[in-house]
Amino acid sequence: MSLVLTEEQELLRDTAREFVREQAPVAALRKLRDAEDPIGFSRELWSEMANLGWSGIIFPEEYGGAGLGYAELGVVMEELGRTLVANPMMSTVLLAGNAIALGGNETQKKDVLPSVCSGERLLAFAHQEGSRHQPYRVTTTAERDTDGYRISGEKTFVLDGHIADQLVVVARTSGELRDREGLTLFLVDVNADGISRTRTSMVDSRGYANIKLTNVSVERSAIVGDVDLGANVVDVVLDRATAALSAEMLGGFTEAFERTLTYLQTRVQFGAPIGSFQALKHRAAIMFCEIELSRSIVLDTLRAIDEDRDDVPSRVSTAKARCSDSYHLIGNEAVQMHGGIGVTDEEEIGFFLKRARVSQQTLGDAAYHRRRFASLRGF
Amino acid sequence: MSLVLTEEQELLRDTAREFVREQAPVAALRKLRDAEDPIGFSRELWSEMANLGWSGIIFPEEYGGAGLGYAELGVVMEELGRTLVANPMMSTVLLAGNAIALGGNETQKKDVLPSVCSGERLLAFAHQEGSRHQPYRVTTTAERDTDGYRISGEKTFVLDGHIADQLVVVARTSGELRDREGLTLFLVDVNADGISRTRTSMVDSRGYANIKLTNVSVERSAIVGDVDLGANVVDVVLDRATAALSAEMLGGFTEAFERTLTYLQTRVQFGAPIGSFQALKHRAAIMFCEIELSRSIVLDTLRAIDEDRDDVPSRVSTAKARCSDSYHLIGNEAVQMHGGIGVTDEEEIGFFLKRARVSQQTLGDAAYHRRRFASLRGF
Amino acid sequence: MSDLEAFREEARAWLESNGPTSMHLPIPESEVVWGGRQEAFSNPDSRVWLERVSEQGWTVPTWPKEYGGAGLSKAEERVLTEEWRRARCRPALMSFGISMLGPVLLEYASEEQKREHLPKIARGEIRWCQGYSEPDFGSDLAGLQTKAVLVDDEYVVNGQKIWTSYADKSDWIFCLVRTDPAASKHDGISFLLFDMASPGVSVAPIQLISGSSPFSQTFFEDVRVPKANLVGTLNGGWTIAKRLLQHERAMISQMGLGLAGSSNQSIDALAKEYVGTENGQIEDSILRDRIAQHMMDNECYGTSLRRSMEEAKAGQGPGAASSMFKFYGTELNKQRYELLVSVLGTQGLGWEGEGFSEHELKTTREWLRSKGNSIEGGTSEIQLNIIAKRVLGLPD
Amino acid sequence: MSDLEAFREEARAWLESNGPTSMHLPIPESEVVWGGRQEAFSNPDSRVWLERVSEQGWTVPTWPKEYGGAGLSKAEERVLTEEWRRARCRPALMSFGISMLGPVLLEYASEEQKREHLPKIARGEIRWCQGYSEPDFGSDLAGLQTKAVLVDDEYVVNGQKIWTSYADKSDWIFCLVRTDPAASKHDGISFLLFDMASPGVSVAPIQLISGSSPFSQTFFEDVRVPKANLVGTLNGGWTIAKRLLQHERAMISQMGLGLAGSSNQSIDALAKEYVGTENGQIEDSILRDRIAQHMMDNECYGTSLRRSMEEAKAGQGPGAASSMFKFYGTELNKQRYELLVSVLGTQGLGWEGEGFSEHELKTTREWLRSKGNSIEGGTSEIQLNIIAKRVLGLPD
Repeated sequence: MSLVLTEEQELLRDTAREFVREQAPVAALRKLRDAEDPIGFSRELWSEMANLGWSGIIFPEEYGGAGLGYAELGVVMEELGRTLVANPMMSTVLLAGNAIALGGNETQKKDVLPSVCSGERLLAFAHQEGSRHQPYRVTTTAERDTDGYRISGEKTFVLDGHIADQLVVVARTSGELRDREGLTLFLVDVNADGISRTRTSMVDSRGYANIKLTNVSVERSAIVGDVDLGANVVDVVLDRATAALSAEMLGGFTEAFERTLTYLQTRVQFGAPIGSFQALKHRAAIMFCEIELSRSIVLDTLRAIDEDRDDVPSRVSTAKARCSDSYHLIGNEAVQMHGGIGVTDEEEIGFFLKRARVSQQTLGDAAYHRRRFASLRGF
Repeated sequence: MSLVLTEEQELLRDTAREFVREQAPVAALRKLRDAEDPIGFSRELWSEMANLGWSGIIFPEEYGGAGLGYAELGVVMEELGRTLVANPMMSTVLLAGNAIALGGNETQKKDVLPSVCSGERLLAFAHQEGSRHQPYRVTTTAERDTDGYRISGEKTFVLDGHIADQLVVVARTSGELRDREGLTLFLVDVNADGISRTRTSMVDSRGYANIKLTNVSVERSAIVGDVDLGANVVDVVLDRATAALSAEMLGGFTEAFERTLTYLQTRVQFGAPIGSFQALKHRAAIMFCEIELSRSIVLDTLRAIDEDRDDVPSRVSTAKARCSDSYHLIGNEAVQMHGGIGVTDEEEIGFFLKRARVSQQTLGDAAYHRRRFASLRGF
Repeated sequence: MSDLEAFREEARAWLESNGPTSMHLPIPESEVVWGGRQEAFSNPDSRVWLERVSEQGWTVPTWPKEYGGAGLSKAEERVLTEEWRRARCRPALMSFGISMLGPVLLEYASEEQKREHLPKIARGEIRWCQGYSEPDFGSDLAGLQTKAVLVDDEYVVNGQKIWTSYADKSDWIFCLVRTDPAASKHDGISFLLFDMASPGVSVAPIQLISGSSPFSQTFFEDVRVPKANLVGTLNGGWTIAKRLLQHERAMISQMGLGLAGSSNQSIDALAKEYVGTENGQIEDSILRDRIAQHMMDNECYGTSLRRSMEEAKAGQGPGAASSMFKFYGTELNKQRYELLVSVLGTQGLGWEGEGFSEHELKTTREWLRSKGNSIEGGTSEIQLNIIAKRVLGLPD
Repeated sequence: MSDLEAFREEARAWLESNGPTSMHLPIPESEVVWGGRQEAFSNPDSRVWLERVSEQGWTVPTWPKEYGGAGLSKAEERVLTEEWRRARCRPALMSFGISMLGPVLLEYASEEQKREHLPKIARGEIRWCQGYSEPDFGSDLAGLQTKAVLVDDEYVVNGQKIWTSYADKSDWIFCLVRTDPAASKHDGISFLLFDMASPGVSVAPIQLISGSSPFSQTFFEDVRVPKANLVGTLNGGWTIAKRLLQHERAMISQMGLGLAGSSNQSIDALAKEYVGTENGQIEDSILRDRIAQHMMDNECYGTSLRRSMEEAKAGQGPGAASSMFKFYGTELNKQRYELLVSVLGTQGLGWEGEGFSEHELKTTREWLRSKGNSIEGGTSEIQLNIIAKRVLGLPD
């Protein structure tokens, strides 16, 4: 599959770009933040995104989706990243929605996916525990009960967990703390007894929650996929979500870089645009190279998923490690090159720095993915 | 102890600088290299250095030394580093000589040290095995025998091992491969039966050897220090030699930097000295900062030894890690900034790059010393 | 016993009997005393402590006694600092008057100006702010356009400053103004002092990405300043301005040392707690390596500060060293916070409210605040320019 | 079956029946064929192989048939490359004539010049070298001072070049000369071809830090060159020169991919061997991390090269991409060798003789040689300048 966008993909990109510029510029995120919006994103906007087909972009048409691929999803994610649009794509579509689409049975898919595609239902993936991404490190337990299971544990950093209608909870049904085997996924209604949710307010102004589950009763029908073999679903879900996140990050640092370039061209000091100073020129040129390499790996990773290639896991880790490092570099350089104005809340560039740091940490930072890459390659 | 040189130390520095500039400029190393000198350094020069008191600078006066401290030694090492003087200070004085001075008994000291101080006797420290510095990883064995011990094993990267009169061999008398306990030091004559030496020709044009010991018989009187407790001596010897090496490296990259500055000021391209281009200016300024920090830690580490401070090990590791990184950075930047001429054999700057890489690897690279620092600090 | 040892005993005894326990370290941010008319002394003991210390002349120990100091030698000052640390006493007063303005007044001001301003700085009566940067002249400071025109023995000041630290809490400002628009840019600048309560001065705080607002925009509209408030010579202010910047850089440099900071725990201890250990080592070996490197760099930086002081004492040392310390210290501080955020993981990215400890939230805010370190007080790029030119002698 | 598939079968069949086993990969350095009058064909099969391949026009597959090529389309060329790799056949000819000079002759030369030079390049009869840099004009290439003065229908060339790759082994040179000293520096340069056997040409090899001498200084003393050997217009050589540099950069960029190199083993395999493993992982976790990062960067670089080719085909892509690839590729190659030396430890620092394997010694030499990568063909600094100006549009 070529790394050059097809005409259809270019059209999708242009539509998406125009949509986010008009409907969801960075100012929209600031507004949500300053209003301390209880949801953290605009449900109206999400409805419109659903109408554009984005919420179902990767889901089969039989469930109300568009039946497109990750190449197309990536185009949309990149544009969403450009203006830092707060939206439930990650939580509802790529994490929990994908868990149902990839692991769920026909009943679950028919129940959940159409309402996800229509933008009505919101989901969250209750997976992480503690302060870092360690996919198999799960202490939340699901114990057999007469009718089904009882789930107890504490989940952190659950994207949109505060507003989701349903959760996909990753719990341990057997095995030791870090075992790959022994994980099981459950589809749980947020109103179930024993669930308490605390919204956490984070620097990127998006919505996250800590979720505590205390003896939450679920029936056997809540199981997504096979008991004890949840990691088979989790691995694929995480790879796809991570690829999508990398595309979002690519959009973010591309935009931050372009804004910085404009600033370098227009800000005058010592009688000349600061972009004429060689030290800044070289740093900008180096950033350009990093962005180009990042774009290549993101595009190829998305296509690897669409082609169902064997190298998806190592490509995903390469993309996430590189995009984490690129966003880190560019987020910091962008602020530094903006000078004093760059550290003010009024200037939007700081929003990119903040999003950079959170997305770096989300689904594993660069060091995590380098370790994973090394393991995948057998060293 | 102040980090500012005393008047006496300044005098010593001036003498040393003048001496090496006149007697042992970089051209002298080139000459030794091109002549494929079997020794690898000038014995006449070493005699003169002995006459100046350098070979005995750290040894007590009763053994023919000058009884000075590491602050003074560092002054000399730095100047030796400035012109990349090939010399047996590390092998004969700081490693093997120090092993005798710190671990040997009175008989051994009286036998060895005066002839070291006079410049007549050359020693080598046969310690490393394999391709990296791992102080306790010793497979060379010394087995009890009726009269003493029989030593067998293969040592690599033995500084001046090809020309030394005597070796201090680190061998395992008990314990497992990586145990700190179970090491014993032996003073061995190079003419003993069972010793074979291969000089290895390395990029920095200094003299090293691989040494094979096959059932080498030694008497009990050859033991330096206590049986099985050799690590107590090895640790101190390595710390002191590493501090001295750091001082030598400091001299090397300071000189490489100053030569590069001169080149930046004089080489004209595009109608201006290349040192007027801001990108190069900033890189030079950053190197300056790294050098200043390196100088501070080297000076303090030498004084920590003289003051017998508790933080000697962590200071030594800090100094070596930093000097390794600085020499690496400056060695590479110096060549790059010299442009085409920098990669020719005719220009001397390449000799610094070569020495940089070997000294980085000698006695543990930066990553090794960061690990050691972390362990020393309990994390 | 040497004089110095006698002084040490004296200082120790005084601190023991005069330093109330409530004035021991650590000091919560809310109790830091900056002085000035608005100072509220949220802990009443701190007012007493400031009075006692300034009575001794020890807020500015090396200044002459007639200006509120104690006339100590450098050596005595070091002894005093050591004893202060030993007694774990809090600083009695934080002040730009002490760290930045005072030294240049001592060097450049008239006797009358010294007698007027220095004692009030020493006693914390007047809090000063700095009128340097302007919106279009940040790194290019000397391009400043705020004008002062002499009318009837008064300078009439018009213009706008930005990045004025704590302008809203300060009583007086030391301000760079253009007094000769026709001269070349470095030669038409003067150094003026005036009261922030003067008619025509207004202040608008600037919110930073960290959420705090330590800086302001400051506007001057026909502000009338007595002629006597000019420091140094008319149009000769750039020399004073540069010297003051050196003092500012020296002050900022201290940050790199990773002083107590927000946390009582060191990075390695935090990493053990948040990341976990294996055989006593931080479990994530990459993080362990980065922490070791940072700690080493930090210690080398501290050793360099010490060497620089010793060299200054010995009359050596590079004159532009303050630029090196400013550059390296602020970069180190930024690195330190990046590392802290890495250690805390998602817990290091909270903004407010539930789910995060106070210390975690503070770390996040300080991480964001640290991004300004390499911009304020002269950007890292400006410091590198200065080093290249003044220290390395590279051509323009 | 599509035409392309038909071509694939044809190519596969030809390679199978014409590619002798002795001409399979790997290829020892001593057996690489550069062609030209001095070519010794140390392996006699390589002469036959070159003859067969050039007979097919496959040394320069996309060149028109009349100039010695096969007139293949880009798509056919890709198929041929794939089949070549599949058959593990060696390249028949390495040549600056093919990678650098040929493309600009095709674009700028007269019909007569093309017919004269291109077939000889295609058949490996004439080996070319590049007369660009001069001792005082390296990065500032356009400042070059070698002069050519027209006397009786001949250019008389005087001057000195440096960094002429394999000047001592080449037959002809493509050379930048100043033909109008009065014009601005870019406007007085011409592109001249001449025989290295001409009277007045002399060559002095330069020894590098790696011990090898791939470059020379080249001296011209009243060298007489027929007027017909001027390519393009008089004084219009700079345009040709720049285009040729793009081809040179594209050629050098390939190095970043860490192609076979000296070692058949990948860095991770070497690390396992030299450093050891623990639970199947490289024992030194810092080295493991650096290797992973390098491999990832390398793969991203390869993917970027592929994207660039696809974009070029689609008529998109940044024009100055060759500068990015030149910069990044050479930096990657240097990093690769630093990593290899780190992996080999003290065994990676041998110069010659006993105690080191052939592969170890070769790694050391190549590590040193790699330092020139970011200098030759335009320094990294020059590439960054080009990117900043041409791609990012930053002002001068």
